[in-house]
Amino acid sequence: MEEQVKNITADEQQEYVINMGPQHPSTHGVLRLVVSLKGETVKSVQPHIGYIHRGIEKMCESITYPQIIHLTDRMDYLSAHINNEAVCLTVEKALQVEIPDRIKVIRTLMSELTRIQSHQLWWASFGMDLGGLTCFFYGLRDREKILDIFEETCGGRMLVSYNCPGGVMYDLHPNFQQKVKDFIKYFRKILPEYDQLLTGNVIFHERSKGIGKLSLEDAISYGVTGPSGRASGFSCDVRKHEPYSAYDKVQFKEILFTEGDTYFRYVARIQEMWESMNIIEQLIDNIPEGPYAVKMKPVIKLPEGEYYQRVETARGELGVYIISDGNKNPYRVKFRSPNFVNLSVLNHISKGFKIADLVAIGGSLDLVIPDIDR
Amino acid sequence: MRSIINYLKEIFFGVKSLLVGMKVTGSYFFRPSTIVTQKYPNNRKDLVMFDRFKGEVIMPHNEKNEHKCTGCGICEINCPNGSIEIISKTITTEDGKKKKAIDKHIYHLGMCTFCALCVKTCPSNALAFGQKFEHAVFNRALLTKTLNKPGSQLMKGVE
Amino acid sequence: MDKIELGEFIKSTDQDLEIKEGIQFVEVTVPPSKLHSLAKKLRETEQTQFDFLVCISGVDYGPDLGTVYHLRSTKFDHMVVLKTRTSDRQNPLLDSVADIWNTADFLEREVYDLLGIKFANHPDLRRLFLDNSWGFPLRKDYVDDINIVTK
Amino acid sequence: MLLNMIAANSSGLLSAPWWKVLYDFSSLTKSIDEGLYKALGHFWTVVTEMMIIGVLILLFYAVIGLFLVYAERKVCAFMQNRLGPNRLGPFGIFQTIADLIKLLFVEMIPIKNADGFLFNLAPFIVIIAGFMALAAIPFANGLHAIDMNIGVLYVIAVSSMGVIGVLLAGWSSNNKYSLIGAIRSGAQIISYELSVGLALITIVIMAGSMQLSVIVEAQRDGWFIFKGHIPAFIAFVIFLIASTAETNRGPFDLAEAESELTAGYHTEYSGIKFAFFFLAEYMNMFIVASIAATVFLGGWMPFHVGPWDGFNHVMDFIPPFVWYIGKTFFVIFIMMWFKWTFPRLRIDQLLTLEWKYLLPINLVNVLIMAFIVLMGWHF
Repeated sequence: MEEQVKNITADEQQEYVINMGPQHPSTHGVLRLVVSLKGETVKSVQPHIGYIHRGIEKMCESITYPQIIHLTDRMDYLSAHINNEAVCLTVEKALQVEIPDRIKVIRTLMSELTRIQSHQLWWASFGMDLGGLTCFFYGLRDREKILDIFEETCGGRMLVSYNCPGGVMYDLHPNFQQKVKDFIKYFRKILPEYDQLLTGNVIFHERSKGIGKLSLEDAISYGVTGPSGRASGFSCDVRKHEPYSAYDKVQFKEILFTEGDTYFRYVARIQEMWESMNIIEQLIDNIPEGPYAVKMKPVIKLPEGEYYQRVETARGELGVYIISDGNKNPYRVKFRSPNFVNLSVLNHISKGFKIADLVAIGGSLDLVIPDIDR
Repeated sequence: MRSIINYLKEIFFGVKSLLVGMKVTGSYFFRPSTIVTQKYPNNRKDLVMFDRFKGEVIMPHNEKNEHKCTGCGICEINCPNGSIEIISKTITTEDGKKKKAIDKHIYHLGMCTFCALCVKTCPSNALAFGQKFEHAVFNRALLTKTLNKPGSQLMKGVE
Repeated sequence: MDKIELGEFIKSTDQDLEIKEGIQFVEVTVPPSKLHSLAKKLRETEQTQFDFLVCISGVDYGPDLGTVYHLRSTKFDHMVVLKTRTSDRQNPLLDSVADIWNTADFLEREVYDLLGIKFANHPDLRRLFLDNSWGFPLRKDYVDDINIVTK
Repeated sequence: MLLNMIAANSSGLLSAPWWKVLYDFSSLTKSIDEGLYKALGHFWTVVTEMMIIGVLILLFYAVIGLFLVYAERKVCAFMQNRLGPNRLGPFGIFQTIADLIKLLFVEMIPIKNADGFLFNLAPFIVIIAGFMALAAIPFANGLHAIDMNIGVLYVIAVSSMGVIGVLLAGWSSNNKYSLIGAIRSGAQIISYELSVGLALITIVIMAGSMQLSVIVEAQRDGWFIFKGHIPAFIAFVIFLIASTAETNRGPFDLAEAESELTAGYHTEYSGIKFAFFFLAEYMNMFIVASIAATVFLGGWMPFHVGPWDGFNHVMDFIPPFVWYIGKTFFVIFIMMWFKWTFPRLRIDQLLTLEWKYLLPINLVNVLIMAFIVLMGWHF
């Protein structure tokens, strides 16, 4: 014990260690960051996670494939639909089921709506992290409109559980097209307001420009995907590189920046909302006719083998890796969750910045804690 | 000289961007018609949920107190959380045959994750989703519900 | 490079490797002793440039414990799967690739936490989600009568 | 005695029209003062008057504090597309009273290893600083607890005393977040004190006096913000920014910084002690707003335009207290508008703003103002 005390260097003695979390307003959940400070400057950040580790991967080993879907809702609850889709795509790939166009288009539309609502909530909470409380309410107000669309078609607001292997649970609601069109019209008018309130603001520029720079090499090496990675110039959009569902039929551009600081991670997400609206507008008028689900066997058994499917959630690349031994339960399911990987870069990019910047950087990485813990 | 001009420019554009932001909040302040708040418990009467809303699992009964549940147990197998338990009994039908029928269809609302697998897979469409969403109770035992009403019977023609 | 070329290329670097063309990717099975050198080679060779470690999955194969590495090249957009396994269940030890890809730091800690596979030369190998006293839940022989309810 | 002093200051109004006499509190205070003097003698008169004023200020403090909390919640709600408090009473006006009652009954959690004496003392220092500043503010013609000839200086000195309470609170809480918050607050208030002072000096140069009643009287034919050309307006804007920072509000609420430091220096406080900090924040806002109203917008003085006698007469019909409250609330509304629009600054940017922008502009501004006054170019 005494020797340990002696080993502490003079530099370490001056460190001021604070615990951010598990209950802290800016960690958006039960993330605990042990932050070593010198004055107000961050020396190191050690994430301590596992406060809501539910063992989803273990649970998946004892349930059937359709039952896995409702668990994936609860990983990244903001892109619940995209997580569902990832599992369904893996199962369909394994069974080599041909999916009709209508299902593909429905899934794409829903994914893009999910992406917009996720980015809206991110914008809301990011504004709040920086102290602009009004952003929070504007973001939630607009998100509510998408959740209403979800509720009408899927029955759930956030945890939709809308996908099932071979299609979707229900057909689109008759009001769906009109409501989505109304929303796009509304949101095209509202989104510039977001820019006026936060993006153009001089205080926001000061707070975000040059903060938490992540170079392209580091982004690839740390595996930072999603808008956070693309802000550093890492072209990692799975929708472009390995199109699934109806993404090969729509035109959209991958938002890429090279600066990789908090400001450009922010701008990348705002731009993605515009792109998502473009994708929706291309598809909403041409939803093909057809069945909304392919008839599957009552008990789905995957042939023996290993299957890997990547999808682009609102936060990055979600990988679903299923090892099947031919039973109705998977042998092993692994989710490559984007948040978990993005969190690992936090220590690297927040060194040397102030504690207020740590909050901004954490906000700009857009972490969802249940997805980290799984 | 240039640095002074830049300095003044910086101040000018900074203040301008702040005023643009204030315009947004100010315009909402003077337009109370844009308020989106719902006065929730007061608007219970005209609060209508969407018909697909997943409030709770119910078993629709007709006016003769009949339901469609045959007690096959597919919902119980499909439920990922074990929130459905079926207790069946053996009854004698009118023509003297012994038949399995449902005694109690127990539903644990507290464990339900609303994945819709039970409703979706039910072969006789006996289950549906109810619109009720105010589930708060003081005792956890109250969340365990029996879905078939007392004295109810299987609807004619449903196998 | 497409799947066949990639398989042949990797085969040409080391004849001992067991290469299988899977349904989606080339699957390379490496012995634990060669894992680190192969990973470094794949990362640095001009023709492959696997600079993005997508994910590390620890798998309990019954008698063996193993890890699966999904690698991707951001330049050529091709993927390869590395598999390695060790039969030592008491004290499984593999080489860490954290010095090649930084993201392996967290991913290997996760594997260590849930499967108990130790990684040599890992900078900071601690439990991530669970307590030190907890078992390794993703192993197939893990028993927990309190938290796991089976019908 | 005290009241008498005030009465003496405004005795020149005796020949004024009836409404001016009606709206003038000096005759009322004078008659109370004389009555007490006859009945009680010198010593007891002073004691009684001090007690009356103390109770009045206490009541005023509570009422204004509660109302401002309500107003803030309503204003921010409307800016955020919400309704705000709407359940208790019409438009929810009793909400803050209910909150206060709740705070009174909340358990006060003792903090382990906290410095108990300082921990309990801190909220009182914050509150007392607010009380003392309130004494010097002229609410209406003759409604003035004490009219010092160095009123402006006194207000600046006293209102910066609150930072001692904040520092004590942060230090004695034995909480790392609180300490960071307190240190931030110290650095912030000490820097912004400078800008507040210089912005007020700009006007003191124009008025030629530091006595608040004289400053108000000098704005009889037009408020200083209009009389003083551009420098007075710049001084007003700087005063607004600096005083927002000094009250730990709006984009400068680094000492509390909810998303960084949970609640900053008052993280560990609960119950009525927390309510003290909470009320003190709103009271400080009221005080700086009323100084801004008094010095820049003419205090209780109605809106007068030099030669337009008819217009001035109409304006005189509105009681001075209404003018004063209206102006104060206008300034408070602007401060709330700041808070609910902007993101928070970082501590180094906060100091940059002060030392690189506000201070140089302010010094140049004072110089220009002095030049204008010397040349007699002001209205």
